Amino acid sequence: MKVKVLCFGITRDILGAFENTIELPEGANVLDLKNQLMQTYSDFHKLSSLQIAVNEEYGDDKQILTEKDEVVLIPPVSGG
Amino acid sequence: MKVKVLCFGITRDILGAFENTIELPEGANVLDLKNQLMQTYSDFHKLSSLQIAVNEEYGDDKQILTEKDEVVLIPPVSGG
Amino acid sequence: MIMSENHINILLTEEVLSLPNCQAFVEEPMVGGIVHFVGTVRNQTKGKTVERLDFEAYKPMAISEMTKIAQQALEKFGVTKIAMHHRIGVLEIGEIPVIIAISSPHRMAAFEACQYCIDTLKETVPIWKKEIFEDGEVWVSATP
Amino acid sequence: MIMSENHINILLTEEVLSLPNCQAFVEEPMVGGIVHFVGTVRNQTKGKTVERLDFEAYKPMAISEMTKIAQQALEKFGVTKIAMHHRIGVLEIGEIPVIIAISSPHRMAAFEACQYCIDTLKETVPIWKKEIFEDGEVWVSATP
Repeated sequence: MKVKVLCFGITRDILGAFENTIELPEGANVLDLKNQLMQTYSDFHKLSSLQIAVNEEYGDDKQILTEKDEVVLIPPVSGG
Repeated sequence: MKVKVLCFGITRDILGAFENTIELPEGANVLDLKNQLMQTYSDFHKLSSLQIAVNEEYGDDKQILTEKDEVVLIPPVSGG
Repeated sequence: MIMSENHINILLTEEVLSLPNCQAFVEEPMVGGIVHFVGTVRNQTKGKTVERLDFEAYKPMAISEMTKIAQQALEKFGVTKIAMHHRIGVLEIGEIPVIIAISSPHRMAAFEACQYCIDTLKETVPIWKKEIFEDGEVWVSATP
Repeated sequence: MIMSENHINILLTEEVLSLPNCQAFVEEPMVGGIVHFVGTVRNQTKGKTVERLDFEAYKPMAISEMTKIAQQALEKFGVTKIAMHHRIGVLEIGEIPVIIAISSPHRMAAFEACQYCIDTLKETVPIWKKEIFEDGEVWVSATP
């Protein structure tokens, strides 16, 4: 399946674009997405942390993704 | 000696005036003034505390008073 | 927490933030103390001169996370009203990226709730800032 | 502590206090966080309706005690600037008797210093308030 992934902060610099389409096996979960990103882009290993938001909520590793989800990469936040 | 004593807050209500002249023995200290006030005005016994400022600083009980000092009664403060 | 909605004012904007607006929102006759935290852009970080900051946010989620923090603070500390305003875009030295205003019958709860809100905002709200130096730029906290 | 004078702004006045003025005094390029405490007149005390408050001060000593507190806070917490404004006279419900503004490179010190200043002000500064009720008036804290 093709999942649309939005990238903020340093993750946009790593992927090179804000909006990206990532090919994942049907039934893949958040952890699968993280692992695939780590394999494809070695710069992800440098980050202090990486969270994935699914439909505007922080998702845990086991959350299953679908093509309809809004998936967002959340590198370490630094508001305030 | 005659010491001029200024009264704020509830102490003004007790003495009945802002500015008062109190007769004290030569060489009297802050504690002597407190004791004399307690004897003369029984309402002082109701106060949570009574401090005496001498020339704009809190005075301790042993501080000697003179006629030239600015002596001020400081009942419990409640600023803010 | 429908009830709490009238007690919470969240703003995420590219416009200049207003301390008087935050103060006005949290004022109430039952309130005895108001605590504001005002963040300002510092001219240096770890001894290096900062020229400006550039803030970006994942807007809908930043607003919902800020709202959650305010709701938690209302419940946890029993305070009365909370305004939480965050600015995004390019900010110069001395400008204000964040204001958190909290009112309460008693001041201790307002101090504690205000610290809780700014600490938690910096941990969980999807907002990012890039420090812009004379010779480059860095996403804050991105790497260890 | 001559050096600290530029870092301290003390005001005792019968005029309305200004939060923006306090904010403006403590702003500095090296500052990352500003904490304000704003006291407001509550409409009740121990369940009884308050109509208004009447504040008086032993002015010269109130100013010198406020200055001492600010100097202590600068040294104790390493904060940058402190504005401490107190109003006297009759204040209606919702009006502001006190503002304490503190700026600091790091926010924790500003929160701690602000709490220290308001706590100490309420203990040592010769200012008194009378609560005015529908049926009488009481000097606050005068008796146990």
